[in-house]
Amino acid sequence: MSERKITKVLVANRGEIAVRVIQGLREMGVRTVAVHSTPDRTALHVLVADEAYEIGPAPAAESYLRGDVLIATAKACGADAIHPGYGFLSENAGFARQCEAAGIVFIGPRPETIDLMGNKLSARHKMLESGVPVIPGTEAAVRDPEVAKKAAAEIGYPVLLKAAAGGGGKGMRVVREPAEIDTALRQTMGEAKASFGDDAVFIERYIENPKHIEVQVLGDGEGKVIHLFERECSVQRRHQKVIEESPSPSLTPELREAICSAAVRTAESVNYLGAGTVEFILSQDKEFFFLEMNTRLQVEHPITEMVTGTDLVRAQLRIARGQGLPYTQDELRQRGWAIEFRIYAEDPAKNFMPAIGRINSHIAPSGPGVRVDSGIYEGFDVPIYYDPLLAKLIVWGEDRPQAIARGRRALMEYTLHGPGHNIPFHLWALERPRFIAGTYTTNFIDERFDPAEFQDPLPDDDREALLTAAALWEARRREAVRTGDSPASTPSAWRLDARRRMTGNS
Amino acid sequence: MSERKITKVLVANRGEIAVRVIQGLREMGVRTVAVHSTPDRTALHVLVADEAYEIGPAPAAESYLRGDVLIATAKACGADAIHPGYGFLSENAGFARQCEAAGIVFIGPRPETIDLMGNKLSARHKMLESGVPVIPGTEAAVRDPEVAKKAAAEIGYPVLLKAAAGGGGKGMRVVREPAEIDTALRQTMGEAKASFGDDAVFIERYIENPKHIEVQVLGDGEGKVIHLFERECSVQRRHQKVIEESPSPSLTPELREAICSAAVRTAESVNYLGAGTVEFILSQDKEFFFLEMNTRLQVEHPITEMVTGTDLVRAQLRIARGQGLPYTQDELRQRGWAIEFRIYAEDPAKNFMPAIGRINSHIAPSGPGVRVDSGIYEGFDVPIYYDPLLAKLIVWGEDRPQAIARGRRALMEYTLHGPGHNIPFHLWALERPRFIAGTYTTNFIDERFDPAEFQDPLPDDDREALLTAAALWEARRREAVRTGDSPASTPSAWRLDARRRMTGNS
Amino acid sequence: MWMKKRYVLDNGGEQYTAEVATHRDGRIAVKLDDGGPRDVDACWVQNGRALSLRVDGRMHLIDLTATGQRGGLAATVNGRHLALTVMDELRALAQRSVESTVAGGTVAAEIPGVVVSLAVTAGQKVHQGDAMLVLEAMKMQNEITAPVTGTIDEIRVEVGQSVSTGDVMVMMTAEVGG
Amino acid sequence: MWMKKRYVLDNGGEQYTAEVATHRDGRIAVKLDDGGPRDVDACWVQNGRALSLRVDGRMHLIDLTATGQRGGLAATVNGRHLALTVMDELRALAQRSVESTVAGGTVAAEIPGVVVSLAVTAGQKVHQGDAMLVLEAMKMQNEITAPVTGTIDEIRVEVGQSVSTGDVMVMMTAEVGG
Repeated sequence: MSERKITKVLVANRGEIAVRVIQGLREMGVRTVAVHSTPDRTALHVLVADEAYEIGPAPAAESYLRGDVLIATAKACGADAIHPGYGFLSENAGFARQCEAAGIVFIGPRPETIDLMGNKLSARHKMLESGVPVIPGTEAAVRDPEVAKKAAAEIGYPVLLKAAAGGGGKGMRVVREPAEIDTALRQTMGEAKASFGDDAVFIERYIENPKHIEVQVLGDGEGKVIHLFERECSVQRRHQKVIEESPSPSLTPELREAICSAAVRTAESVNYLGAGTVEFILSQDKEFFFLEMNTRLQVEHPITEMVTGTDLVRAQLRIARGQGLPYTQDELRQRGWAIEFRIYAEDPAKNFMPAIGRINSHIAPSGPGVRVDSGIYEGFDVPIYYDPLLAKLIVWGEDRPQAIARGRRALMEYTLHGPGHNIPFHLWALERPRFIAGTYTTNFIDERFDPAEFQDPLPDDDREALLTAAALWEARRREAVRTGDSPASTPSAWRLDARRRMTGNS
Repeated sequence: MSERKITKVLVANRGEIAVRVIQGLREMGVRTVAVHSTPDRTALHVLVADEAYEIGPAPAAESYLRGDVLIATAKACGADAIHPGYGFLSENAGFARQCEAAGIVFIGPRPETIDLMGNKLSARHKMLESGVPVIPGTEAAVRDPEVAKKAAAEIGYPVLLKAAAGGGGKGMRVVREPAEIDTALRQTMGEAKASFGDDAVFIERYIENPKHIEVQVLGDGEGKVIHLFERECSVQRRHQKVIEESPSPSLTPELREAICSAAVRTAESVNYLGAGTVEFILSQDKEFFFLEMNTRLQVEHPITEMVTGTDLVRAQLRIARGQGLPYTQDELRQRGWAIEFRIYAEDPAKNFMPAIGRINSHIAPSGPGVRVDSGIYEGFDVPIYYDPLLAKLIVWGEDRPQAIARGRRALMEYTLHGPGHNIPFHLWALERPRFIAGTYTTNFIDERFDPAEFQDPLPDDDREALLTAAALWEARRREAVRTGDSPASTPSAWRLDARRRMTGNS
Repeated sequence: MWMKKRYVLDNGGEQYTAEVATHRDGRIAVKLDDGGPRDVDACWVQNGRALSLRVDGRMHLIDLTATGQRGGLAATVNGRHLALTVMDELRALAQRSVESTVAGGTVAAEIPGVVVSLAVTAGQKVHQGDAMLVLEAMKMQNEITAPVTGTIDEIRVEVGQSVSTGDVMVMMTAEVGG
Repeated sequence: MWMKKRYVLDNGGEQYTAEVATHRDGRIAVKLDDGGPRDVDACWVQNGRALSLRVDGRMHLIDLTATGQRGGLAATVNGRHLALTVMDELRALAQRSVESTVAGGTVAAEIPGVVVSLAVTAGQKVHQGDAMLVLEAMKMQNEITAPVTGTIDEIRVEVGQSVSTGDVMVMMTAEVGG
């Protein structure tokens, strides 16, 4: 493959992933172009880019999903390539084709690959051909409730309804009995239409209590494919990942070898170009089935980077430039253990309902083994229009117990005030015996999570400290109102006096 | 060695190292106790500890150096062990002995080892015995200028005057001709007395344009010693390290093997217990000489952690508990490249003069390959009494060019307002051809650094943006004064209007 | 010479009384309703956004932020996030008397969104947890369930309608003893 | 309807004039002394501590903090840290006239410390860079050198004396043409 010049890249995304891609490109000396909807003018990815252009109003369909505007913007500012991030147009073959036609490099796989893998049915066929195990299910899209009921009866309940064009956990529903099919099909089709513009849904056997294992792959588009080992992403709510780890605590070396080989076979079957992820479902009796292939960078890619000592954005750019794979399979080793915690603006105590609002405080944790990929800053207003992912906390440890302990330490250090968020959920999860043992499955949250546990009484120490602090806060506030001082400046006298008292000099 | 219970540790230090040690201990389930001088009541290490006690007034000699008070505090609160960090009492054999006598574990080597290595002359003798190469020099302390002149003449100019009890680059002076000896000896003895309470100075041959290479070692105190490879610390000002990297760009695999073996031999010769660093000087013709052994955790230990995938505080605690070495030599590999930038409160344009003041802004960089070990927070007043190290930025990359590019990216992202600091110096250093080539020596700053380069005109773009921003700042300030609004809240109207204009809707 | 002030702190319905006494010489003593007075060493840090407290050597770092509501305070302590309301004693008294007379409730939108379906009608009986409507927000369909068992009095929204945070969507009366 | 204001910006002695024009409709135009007026898209971010500027699509993020001095402003742009003074035109004019009449200077402590030695005496001639005294601060001995070539007028400190930031330690007159 001949080398292609890429010196300026338009990042067709927002939030933490746009920031991370910009950071990676900048480190390679590439000029970075951000795009944004109207309310995202002050979003972090816009602030940190070299250039930024507005592409439309708030709704994604009128901004981040406007392929024509993105390509016109790239042409106008002289960008050689577009990095799509994840979500939005990252798995849109039509957009990839339009880029190609406009002479702009689409940093991702070939459009045919996106087409093939983006449709769950064609992907299934390809896997059957290549000898990669798949879950039993319908071979065609289903729209009619009666047809759906018939298919479900054949497959056997419980079944899973899935948007054919879906991804990222959206547009999926479990159905346990025929009576639920009608509503579930309507809702799933509605979400599929709203999210992906395509209401095709298909039905497959629902594996009870499975684990979600996925394998990171890189392909050079000329037949060479390597894998960067697995990630386990079984902690999910509403079918969306919340905590991911690498390695998986569920794999023996033999099973790891088998599942990574299957992933390489999957990518080889389409002569894969770029970075991709092959997702598998692992049953309780350690059978694994192909779930889908995500033909893009994954939210949880940092845990792979930390364990393998790689940089996947750099790898993507090198491959897009036609410089081939940056690593050989032999060079790659898993070292230590990494866990990612997705920090969402949502209320875990209210069924993970999304939250919005201004970020009043954001002091991210730091120190050994801690990485934070953030899309926010103090004073930023989290908009309602997009995914509520604020930041990702990634921790690395020498082994799994250290990674868990470090995660706990970093989550306790994390200061985040403003919209509700799920840090309390993460701390809860890290204390569950099933999580600590590594035996949790995708039903972990549904089965184990009880919001009432957040209302557990505080230890006496903490409760007293909290009440004391609240009373002192109120005393300070009233003093500030009375004197006209800003609250931050008044209490220095207290500090001095308290100090004097401690040393016994008063 | 029998195992010793350590469940509560008093950290006898302050600043970033106390914070890092507390983080590490907490991750191991150990209860942490901070100590502080009067003005350090609000220092970060005090805020993040489980318990904290005041140990005396501001001067270190009356607080952090008061071994008796530290031991009494540890006894009173039930701490099993004391972690000394670096500096202060970390290399004080008397203190280590007092801990032992009080039944408190000193997390560090045996007092005899500290004694032997803490005195440069006895360390020299030991190395000569063990066949580790040393620099030619006096075998006894020198106090009389005439004796000093005679010794220097024998060794041959230039010579180096060094405080026998020194460390951390303090108490050293180069003398190039006999006329300078008088003043230099007086000043060095003065600093030695003030810093270490001992004015003994000795004289050795000054190696021109050397590199500073050091090797991290761990010993179990029962004869087993392993090394965690080298660090290069040649970027120094006033003989104090400013930037460190690992691996060293100056070592061939053969030289690495030789120097790491010499370090292991050094540690073996004293049956070393705990974490230590053997420092070498590397001449232009790739000869290396033993410089000294630091019998404690080093400021720059994080670059070793990132390259080898280890946790040195965890290793220290395990060894102190009598659980032996946590790694075998075979398991340890260097992966990628790490660079540490010490963020000092100092003015590089004014000969690196220390600075003090309140931290008005501190937004540390984050994202892939970035670690920040910080001892500060927004609103903290940097006190005058202690070392001006505010934080350390450590970056890791797949290779040296990526680590440099990442360092540059992270330094550009680093927001730090308040006291003057040396981030501009680091950015300057990363652009020097000698640094990029890896051929810099310990004279890098003296020879290459010209503060005038900081006054280089800004690129036109940046200059215009800066002036525009300053004018808008002033306009906002005056508007705020007029309306009584706080400056932060007024400009939202501008934002809205600017946005309207961009979309052409006005 | 001690100056005393008393506050009532409400944490999800549980109320505590705290008495803050400040001495002319700068000492602070805090008395909680279930304990004796206690000397505290308190320092505001992080530009006044957090309080560092020492009680018998034990350190507590409490992040505090005012919320929009009157007396509302969001606090974080050791990774636990809590919403508090700080009141003086009079207001606490007034609030208690109001609560005891109200037997119904409203279901308001917690987030702006669009109503995509309704599963109940006015007059209908519902059990706690029953689905009432689906609200689409942030690309997710959120099922809104009945907070208590009782009767629907009024549906204030229609399918397709946009709602803002705080908009009342359903009014209902709780079943006595339900 | 444009409202205009003019400011003088001093960056280490170099002065620039900036004219900020705000239109009733919210537009902002900035004119620097060496260029034409320019529309800017400006947003205050990070709680008003930084300004995000867009000029022809190019983004600039400028951190700004007031320093203690009158009109003093610390700014960071692309990793470059600068100290600016913002003045109105009158003050700039006044400052220029004062500077031109002063031919000497003072050497003040940049940091609190203790004078540990003196190398010069009143009346002595010194060259720029000559050692004048040693100030111990933060455990380091800092050599203070002559800022210009000239004559020492007065030594205002003694060995052993503590000095605070801004305390004048030495007064000197610069050599004409030196």
